[in-house]
Amino acid sequence: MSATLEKGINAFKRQIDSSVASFFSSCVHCGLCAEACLFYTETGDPKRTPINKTEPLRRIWKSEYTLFGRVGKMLGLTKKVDDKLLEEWQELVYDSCTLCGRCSMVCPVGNDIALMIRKTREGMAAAGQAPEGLIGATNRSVTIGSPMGVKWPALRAQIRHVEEDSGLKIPVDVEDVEYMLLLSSMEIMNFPEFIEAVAKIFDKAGVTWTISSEAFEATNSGIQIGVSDIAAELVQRIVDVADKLRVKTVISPECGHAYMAIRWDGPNLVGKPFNFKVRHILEVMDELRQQDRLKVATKESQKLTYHDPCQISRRGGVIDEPRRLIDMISDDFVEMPDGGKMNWCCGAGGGVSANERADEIRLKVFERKKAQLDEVKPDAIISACSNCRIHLEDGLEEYNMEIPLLSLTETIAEHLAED
Amino acid sequence: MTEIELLSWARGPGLQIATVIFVAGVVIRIFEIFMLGRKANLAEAKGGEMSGGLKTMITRTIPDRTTFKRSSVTIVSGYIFHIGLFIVCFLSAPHILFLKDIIGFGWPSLPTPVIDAFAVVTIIAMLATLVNRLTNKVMRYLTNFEDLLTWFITFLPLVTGYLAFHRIGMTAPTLLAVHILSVELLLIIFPFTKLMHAFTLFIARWYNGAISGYRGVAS
Amino acid sequence: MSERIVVDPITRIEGHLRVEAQMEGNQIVSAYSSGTMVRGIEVILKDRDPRDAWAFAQRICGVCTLVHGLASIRSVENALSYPVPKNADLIRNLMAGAQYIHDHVMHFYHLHALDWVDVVSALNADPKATSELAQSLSSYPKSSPGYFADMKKKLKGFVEAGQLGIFAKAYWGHPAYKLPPEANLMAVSHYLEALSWQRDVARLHTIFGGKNPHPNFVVGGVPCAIDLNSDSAINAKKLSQVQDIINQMKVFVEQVYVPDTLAIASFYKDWGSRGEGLGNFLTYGDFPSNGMDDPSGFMIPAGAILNRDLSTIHDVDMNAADEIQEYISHSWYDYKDGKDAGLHPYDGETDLNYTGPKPPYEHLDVEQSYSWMKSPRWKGHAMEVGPLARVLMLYANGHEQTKELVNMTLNTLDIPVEALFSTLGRTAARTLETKLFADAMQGWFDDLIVNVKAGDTRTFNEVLWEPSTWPKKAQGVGFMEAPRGGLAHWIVIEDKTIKNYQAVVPSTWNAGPRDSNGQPGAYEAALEDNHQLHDVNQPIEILRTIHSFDPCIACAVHLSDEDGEEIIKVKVR
Amino acid sequence: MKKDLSLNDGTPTEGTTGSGTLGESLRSQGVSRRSFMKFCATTASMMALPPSMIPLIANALENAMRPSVIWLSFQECTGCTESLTRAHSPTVESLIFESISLDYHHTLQAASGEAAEAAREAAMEENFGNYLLVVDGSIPLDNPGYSTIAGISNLDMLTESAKGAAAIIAVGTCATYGGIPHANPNPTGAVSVKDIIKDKRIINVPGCPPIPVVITGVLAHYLTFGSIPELDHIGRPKAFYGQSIHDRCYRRPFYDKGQFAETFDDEGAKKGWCLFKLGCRGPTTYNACATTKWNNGTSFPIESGHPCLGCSEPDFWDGGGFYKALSMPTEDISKTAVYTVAGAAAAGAVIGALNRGKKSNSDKIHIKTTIDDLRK
Repeated sequence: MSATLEKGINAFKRQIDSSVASFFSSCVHCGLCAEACLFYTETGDPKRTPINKTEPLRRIWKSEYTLFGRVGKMLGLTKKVDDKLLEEWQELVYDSCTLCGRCSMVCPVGNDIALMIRKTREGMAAAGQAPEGLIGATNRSVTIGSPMGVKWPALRAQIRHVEEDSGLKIPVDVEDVEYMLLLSSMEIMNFPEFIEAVAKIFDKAGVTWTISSEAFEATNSGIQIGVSDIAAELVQRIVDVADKLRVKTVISPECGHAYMAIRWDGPNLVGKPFNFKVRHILEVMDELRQQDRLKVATKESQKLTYHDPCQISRRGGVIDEPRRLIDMISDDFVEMPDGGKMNWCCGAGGGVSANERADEIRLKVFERKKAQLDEVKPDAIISACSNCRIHLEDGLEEYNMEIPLLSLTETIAEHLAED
Repeated sequence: MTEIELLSWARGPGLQIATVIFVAGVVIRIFEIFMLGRKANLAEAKGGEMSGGLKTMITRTIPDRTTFKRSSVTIVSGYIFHIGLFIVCFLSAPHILFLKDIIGFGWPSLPTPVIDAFAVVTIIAMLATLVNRLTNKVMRYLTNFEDLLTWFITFLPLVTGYLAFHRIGMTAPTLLAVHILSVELLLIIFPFTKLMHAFTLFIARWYNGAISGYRGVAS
Repeated sequence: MSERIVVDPITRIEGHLRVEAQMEGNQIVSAYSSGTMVRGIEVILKDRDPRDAWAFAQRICGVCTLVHGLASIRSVENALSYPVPKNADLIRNLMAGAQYIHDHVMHFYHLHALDWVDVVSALNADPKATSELAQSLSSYPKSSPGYFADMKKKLKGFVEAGQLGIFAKAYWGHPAYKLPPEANLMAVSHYLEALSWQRDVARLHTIFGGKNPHPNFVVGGVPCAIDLNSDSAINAKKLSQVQDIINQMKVFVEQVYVPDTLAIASFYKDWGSRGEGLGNFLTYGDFPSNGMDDPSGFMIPAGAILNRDLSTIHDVDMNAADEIQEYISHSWYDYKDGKDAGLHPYDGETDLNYTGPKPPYEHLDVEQSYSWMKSPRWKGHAMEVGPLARVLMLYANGHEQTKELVNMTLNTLDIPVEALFSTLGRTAARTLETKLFADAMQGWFDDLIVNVKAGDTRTFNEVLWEPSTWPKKAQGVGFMEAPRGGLAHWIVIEDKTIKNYQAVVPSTWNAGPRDSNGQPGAYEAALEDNHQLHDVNQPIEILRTIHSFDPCIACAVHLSDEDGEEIIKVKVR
Repeated sequence: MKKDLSLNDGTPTEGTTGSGTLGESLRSQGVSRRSFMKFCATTASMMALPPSMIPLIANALENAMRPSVIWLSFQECTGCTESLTRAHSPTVESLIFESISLDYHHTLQAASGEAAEAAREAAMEENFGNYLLVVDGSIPLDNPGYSTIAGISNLDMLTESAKGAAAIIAVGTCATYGGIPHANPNPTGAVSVKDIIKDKRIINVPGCPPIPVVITGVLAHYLTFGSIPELDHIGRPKAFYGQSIHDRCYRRPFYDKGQFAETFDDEGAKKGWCLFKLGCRGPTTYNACATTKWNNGTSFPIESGHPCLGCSEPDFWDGGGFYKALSMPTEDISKTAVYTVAGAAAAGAVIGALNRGKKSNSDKIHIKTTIDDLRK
């Protein structure tokens, strides 16, 4: 059965719960969310106002779940949701939103607009209105196991390289360990240093850990495209392996939406609490730091700033951890304006980077990040999301800025104390 | 119908009708919202849902620094008109008596000239919000008929109240009746429009704060 | 020769009264009193807030102007067992007392006097002789020959101007006018004096009640607060105004009203043997010194006198279902239980049903219903209420001052004690009790001052003000002695609103039609007592006896019913 | 102008000659020029006219015959007449002996019965087109038998008497708006004068009763200028009914300061604070109570501690409880609200359940989305 409008509308209906109903009931069209959204601030196009992106979902809420709307629907007065509308909205819902959630933080009536857009994507996807790029990525995730098409042999090869470079053994498929590390395809392909960094840190800290050859992919295209069924399937793979290996904690790597998918959405997608904990690699490192098992010997000499990946800080709750870790390795740390939970998105999250159609706008809205960076003028940017990192690099290049990008994990690993 | 008959109707049957519609509408809306339900969060919590929700119900009243800078007109005019509306509605002696008759207790009122001043300020602020709504790019894009209707129906009691207080244009009983009728109009459309936000914003803010708070973020 | 003469409108009264008299020769053999206007205030009062009732009830009459307000307030207080502060009782006594004095004087000079005083005859008076006459009667300062000469000149000018206005078409020159010109001139002068005097003394109501007519009252006390240190409450200045008014009242009553009554009466002693009527008298009692629940403290005692028997005073129970009852056999009302039923006011009904002739009409059908008044009866007896009833009650109770005044009057006029039971006696009794009240006013005022001096300034008891504190059901009676006689309002309260409201007023007792047993009312009986008309076209004799009762008819017909149910159904409230 | 000089038997007596005008009549009655001018001055100040108008008034009065006034009383309580007698300036006696010829007035006239009716008929006939008709009391329309005088229904007497009237003054709230007989449920079908008479100029002088000097003041205006004073939209002379009591109330500053008497004997009541909370109708009532006050300036209801009842306004009897503040509902809203909450909760539960059912149905008919379902 293929995607139809009917299926999409049904999906919209499924998505509306009491929170969404209260959100729609409360919106006063004040437009403040626009000023919180880099897709509006950098384009000045009012149709990119966050709340406007939820229009299809709002129409379904109104006509299906309110008395007045029901009456209006009977009288044929309410605005309908049709293919034309969804087609028109596709660009707004997928290309012009990274689900960064900044709008959710400023809405005076308290609407979690990012959540509403996320839910809108469910209906859009079910109605066959997801962008081609995301469909492709999702397809690869499901069929191959990774959105970038990375398979175990590729990872195995990278692991070998790391083992060779570092002289450390990377544990694979070991049972009953403390941690199971997940990776994003981005890291596997572009930043294998990350694996090495983690290996070094864990080695020094003396923790037991493993990587699974069956389920190593942390990213979840199902979340980004907005298909819970697929997202659940992807999460389930990890759950099965973690249970099989009886690990205590699953580590989400430096990837924003991966953390969201496994940490916050995961149990809800599969419908039951996990038997293991889920932690972001930053959280794990901070925990080790607290236990005095993570020590550094040297510090960075350059002026550093930290780019909060939306899904990790604002939407994920890991805000103080990176700052404490950076504190270990830097005396010259400067916050970007609006840093922390109000940080501006890089412009590529929420599946935008997987959506070629959005390439132009994603670079356009990078101007917001540029403005932030212009204000602090750091020597280097640290982040904790490889997706952010890639896009930041793209953006810096586009705007002819030469600021190196560092992974927090990798940087910590570089400064590790030799006992 | 004579003036006093009109006034009596407004204070009697009119108010009854408006109250029934208002109360029934609000209750039904609240039921509609809550009965849709929300799945329990199965993820391991990092913070408190309840405490986060309650906190955001209050903290969201204060705008974020950058947002304030970027939307100061909207925020300032909105603030003034909400505060003014609150003061004029709930701190003027006749209104307190009205509420006292319904809820059984009252509270001290502000002097009339103060209320009068707030009414003027509120009227100006509301006009400013209208101008802003029609000139601000985003707001103009979002604005629909309902936005203009609710603005007008909210504006009416303010203006009629001001006219009634100063007895401008018509006789006092007529003005008072018109003022009460305008409030009744407000009560009647209230549950079916965005005016519901006066109640649901607390629910919405709670959910927002709860969602974030559960993840350990103060929203 | 048998003729039915009609007097309609009876003027110089309050309200709309019609009398039809069946003549045999020049003798009245039967008389019929009819109230010809109805408003239905009892019906209007239903379903309203009992605390508001006084204002509605007060509008039953604008002449007695406060008595219905007070009776109404007392009925609510009685129903709720609502105690009022001592000061409130005193202020109410002062206001009611002032009402007596004001009302009786106005009645005498402006409503009644022209039955006895020939205005045109006064033109022939000698001012000097008038002055001598006046000075022989009292020490009232306005009695110089010059004063009366001015008055005569004024009157002469008025008459000669040719527009007689309110004096037009009266029976001037009728042989029944017996006063010499000098007495007439004196009386006409006092007619004008009284007009100006009443304007001043009515201000006592204004001080305590904010206005007159229709001063304000409040359930639970009086609306005016007392605070000697406030410029917006009853303070020393206002109290001294009250004292001035009391003095002014006393002076006029003692120096003008009483002497005038005696002087005029001395020319009309024949009226001491006609117009008695029923010989049954009823008082409810009033003017409490210790609250309405203690009848022993009433200045006017309650009781019933039957057949002139002053030696036996019967107790009256306002709440007993078989004592006070209203009949409608000859009234334009219906009862659910039929035209012959008698209902106690708690169960009273007010269901209008006009069955009289279609206006314009010549005569009423007196065999059927012929009045908007009901016929109240006490234990089946028709009773007379009013000043005569009160004076007799005080007399029978051995009230010293009353006995002195009555004996003084009988001696001065040289008439027997039986003459009290007459048209003359009724008018004299009104004058005498005015003197009693003029004296009592000072006592209440002094008590008020003593109280305030002692630091008690309470005028209102707020404990039962909120309807939420009331029982679900309550009923009570508010009674008083109004200037025209015993007045009572019965109220039934349910769910904080008025379920039934019935007022039985003095003029219903006196002016009501025949009952189911054919017993006439007091007016009717009085007219049937020894009335010969000198000229059936100028029936001044009828006016004299009717006016001796001081008719107040709006009160008596107030009242329309509630047969309740049906009328209530169409109410929109 | 023919004068009615009939005394007891309708035959003319002496005095038909001479004094034709009001001025002559006044002088012949011993009214001095000085006191006459004083009366004119009082009249002028009552009507807020400049002193320069006094000679004009004097002239107008002096040269006039006393106009005939017929005063009809229908469904009334005589309070209006009583009020008339309380007027201190002009007084009722100065009016009826010096300014007008009150040819018919139940409460004051000497004649009764047929003679009284004859007086009315004579006055109407002789002054047809020129007499002033004053009416107090409402007129019942449901049944002519509800109120009759001399066997004539009020409606007939009013329409007959109005025919030759130069103008009509409706005195008191009953005559102006129907008053208490008109109050719910209006058992007799009572209406006001203006409900019946459509072709005459009517001055409404409402109040229950009207302020004494307002009655005589309006008469004085008419007599002095022979014209109707400027009226407001419901026929009331603006000179007396142009301002609300609230706006002229000496307690108004307390309203503005938010100081209110909460009961009749508290600190606020004693200090003369605003009576709004006790139900004062001052804000919606147009009358001169707060300025002219009552009974020679002695006091007025608010000054004596009682809230204004609003008696000069139409339908004030049905304007909600007298002790309910103007801004309070007249009916029990809390009860309504409680019942509505209960009812709406039930309705809300049903609607909510329907929504829930719709939502769970959407779950039920949902078919798991696979990767192949993402394209149309």
